[in-house]
Amino acid sequence: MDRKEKRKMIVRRIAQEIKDGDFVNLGIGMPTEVANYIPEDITVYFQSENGILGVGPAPEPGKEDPDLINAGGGYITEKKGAAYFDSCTSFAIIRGGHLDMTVLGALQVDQEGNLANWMIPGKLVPGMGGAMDLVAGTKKVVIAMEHRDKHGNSKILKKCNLPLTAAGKVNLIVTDMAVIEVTEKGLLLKEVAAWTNLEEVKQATEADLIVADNVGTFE
Amino acid sequence: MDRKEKRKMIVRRIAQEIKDGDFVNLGIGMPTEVANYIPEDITVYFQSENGILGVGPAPEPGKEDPDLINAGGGYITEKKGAAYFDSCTSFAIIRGGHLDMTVLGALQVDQEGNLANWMIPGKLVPGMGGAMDLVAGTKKVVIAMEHRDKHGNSKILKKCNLPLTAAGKVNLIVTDMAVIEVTEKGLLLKEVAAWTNLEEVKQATEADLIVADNVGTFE
Amino acid sequence: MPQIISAPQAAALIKPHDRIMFGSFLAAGAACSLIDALMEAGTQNLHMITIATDYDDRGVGKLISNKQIKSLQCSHIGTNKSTQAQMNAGEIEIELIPQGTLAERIRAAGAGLGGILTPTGVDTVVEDGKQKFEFDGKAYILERPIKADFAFIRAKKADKLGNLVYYKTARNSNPAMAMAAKTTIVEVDEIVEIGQIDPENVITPGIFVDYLVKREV
Amino acid sequence: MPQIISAPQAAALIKPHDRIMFGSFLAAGAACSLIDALMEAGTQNLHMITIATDYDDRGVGKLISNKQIKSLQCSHIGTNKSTQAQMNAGEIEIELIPQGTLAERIRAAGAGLGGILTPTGVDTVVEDGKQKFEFDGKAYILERPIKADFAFIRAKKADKLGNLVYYKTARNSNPAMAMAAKTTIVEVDEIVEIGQIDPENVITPGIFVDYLVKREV
Repeated sequence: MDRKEKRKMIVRRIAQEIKDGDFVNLGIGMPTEVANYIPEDITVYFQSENGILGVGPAPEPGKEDPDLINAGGGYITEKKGAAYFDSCTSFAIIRGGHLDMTVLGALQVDQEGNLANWMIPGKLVPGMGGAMDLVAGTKKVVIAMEHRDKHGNSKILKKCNLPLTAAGKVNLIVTDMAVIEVTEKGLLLKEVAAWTNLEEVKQATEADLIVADNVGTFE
Repeated sequence: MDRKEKRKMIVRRIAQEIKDGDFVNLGIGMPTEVANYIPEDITVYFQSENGILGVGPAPEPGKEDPDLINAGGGYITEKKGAAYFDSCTSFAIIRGGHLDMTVLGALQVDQEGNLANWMIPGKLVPGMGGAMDLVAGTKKVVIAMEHRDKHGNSKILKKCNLPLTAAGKVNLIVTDMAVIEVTEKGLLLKEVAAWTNLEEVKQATEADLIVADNVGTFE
Repeated sequence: MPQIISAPQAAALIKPHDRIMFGSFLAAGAACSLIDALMEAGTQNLHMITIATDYDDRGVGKLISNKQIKSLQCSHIGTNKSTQAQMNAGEIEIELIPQGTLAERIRAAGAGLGGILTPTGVDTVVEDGKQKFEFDGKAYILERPIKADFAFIRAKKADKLGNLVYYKTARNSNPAMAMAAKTTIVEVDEIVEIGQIDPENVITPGIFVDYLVKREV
Repeated sequence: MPQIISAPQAAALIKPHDRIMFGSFLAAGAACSLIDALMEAGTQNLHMITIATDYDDRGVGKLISNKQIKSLQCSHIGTNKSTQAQMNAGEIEIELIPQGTLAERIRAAGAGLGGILTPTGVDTVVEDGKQKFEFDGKAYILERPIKADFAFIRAKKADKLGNLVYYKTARNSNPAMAMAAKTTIVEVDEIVEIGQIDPENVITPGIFVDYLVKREV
């Protein structure tokens, strides 16, 4: 399974977490692709923190409007029933706990549900953008990321060592290897990707894992 | 001069304080009447804290709309160029210092610019409504009131003894007897009503008065 | 997507001791069908959050005349004799709040804020028992969010997603309250199809709305 | 009533060390004519308040590429290489602020609040040096208002009173910033007569607007 396929698998799996009628914010990058895998029989409204509820698919070529974009700067369209609002209302929705789910990328997560995804000191400082608010406020925080970094090191740690985005707020981690729920007792391994196996997941994970009674598979 | 004429004189005099282009909030009762004395050659936009900027005159009989009212519950119309907004924006305008002037009634004012106009303990407790915000936030706070209460006692005191609406925020006091500016040094008597005289004003005022060099008259 | 229910069905959701926000400013923007249904249901010992208690026989004041309100947070009661009388008789507990502070405390609840610092009420009884701050020579008091179990909202029009537009000064506290309650019930003159409200003109996005009720009065 | 001026006239109002808010979100809703005029004027050592520094050659980022910005408050700089480079070279001073906190701090300035309590940034470096509170088991940090000398606002349409409507996601931080600066300058596609904007659809009332500039790009 190549890297592109693995990323597709991650977002496909996350799409299954979304229920009919949910209001969802998708982060920049891989999370944005979740929108492409929503089953046709459910209705989901995507919020983008730059000020729209009801993000539609990308426009046809030639119909891009530079004033109609998502939080990543990508061109979007307007879904029927959409609403526009300013930044204050947008973050009132986010911080006020009105979104059902947010999907975000991560540099690191840890077994306490901590998340680091906004800077690598001395190296890369893009800024937190809306991520800290999204993680602080949303009912369900889902992380979409590759299980290991490019050097093969686990991104799921006992304790994050990069500056945090928020503490104890992550609910679910979906990687190319596993689906892991953050519980009060620790990280609960619920599913293993079909291309790998439990032992490989354990080896690829620095954090302690509690293995669920019936570990499922996903692909 | 009867009481009705005196009240007219007060609001007429206050109308002269308003400049072309000002944004003004008028309190309930006597202050509301200030709108009737704005010179025709200036444009003033009246705000009402229930959510409109651009209050127009009272509607013709039979055209009253119960959903188009001012903060006193009186029927109004919409001036050309008006805007509607919710309570939060309305008080952002007020508290944020965006209004040029507010005109309010008073139970008592004192020589430190303190104002009491929202309750008489054990007797009358209407509540402060929007008055505390108006007095805290508006650039110029003008008080419209009779100089003495119904027992003939001064309403301009050395120190208010009723619960305050705000401390040190009053800028100008216009009564049926005098126009008094609140300065850092104390109350500056600037004008005396034509129907009375300086001595009578002093006698009717408990607070210390600094008499301006050229005391004017108004009528 | 909000459920469309009747006013009596909405009233049946309310239990004694619930905290309810009522949009209204001297009866403009009051959800009259919902208020009437709640009077019909007779639910007592309610906590009311509203700008003013309107009039004895009009707006939210009817619920006070009907003795359904045990406690009250509002900015003004001067137009309602029942409120004054019940307060004097010790039958109703009242917290009087400056109107701008009330709006901002409700908004804070909806926006997930832990409070706001306001200059309004400084050096008055309003500051009693509250934490005080001074920055650059100006004093502020810390005011905490006001939350509720339900909001009774009045709008002009909703689409089936719950996107709302309001009408003139009937807007007042309704948009803030729609954000701040666990369950928001909106009384509207008209329910239109999705797509029939211009996305630029939506004042309250549907995400804040749980139930829609067609106005009947 | 706002004065109608040209973009160069607007730029001439700006002095070195002024604090300027720029509406924009990755160049959507940037006041491009005003930005170009300010580049032409060449005024340096400015303090910029904006959501993100957009792109090196588009939106507010052009002013950074042009080395006119000495210090910066924003939430994101990842799309602009000049900002990163100038930060690493110590040429620009940056305070990174969570985007919702930035919006709320700007709003607080416009609304006369002394600050807000937010859960965003708790247990992160954002809380460093800030007062912390705990209510009902939830932690909050006190964030102070952000004010400015000028706001460069982009709207779609204004009437001659300065009432504004926006366009799609170009709205973003513009309405909050319009409230929060001493002087608000608005770049619009169209200036219409008073009465030609429906009072229900006004997003920014004219009271917040000082100057109108017709967009020229």
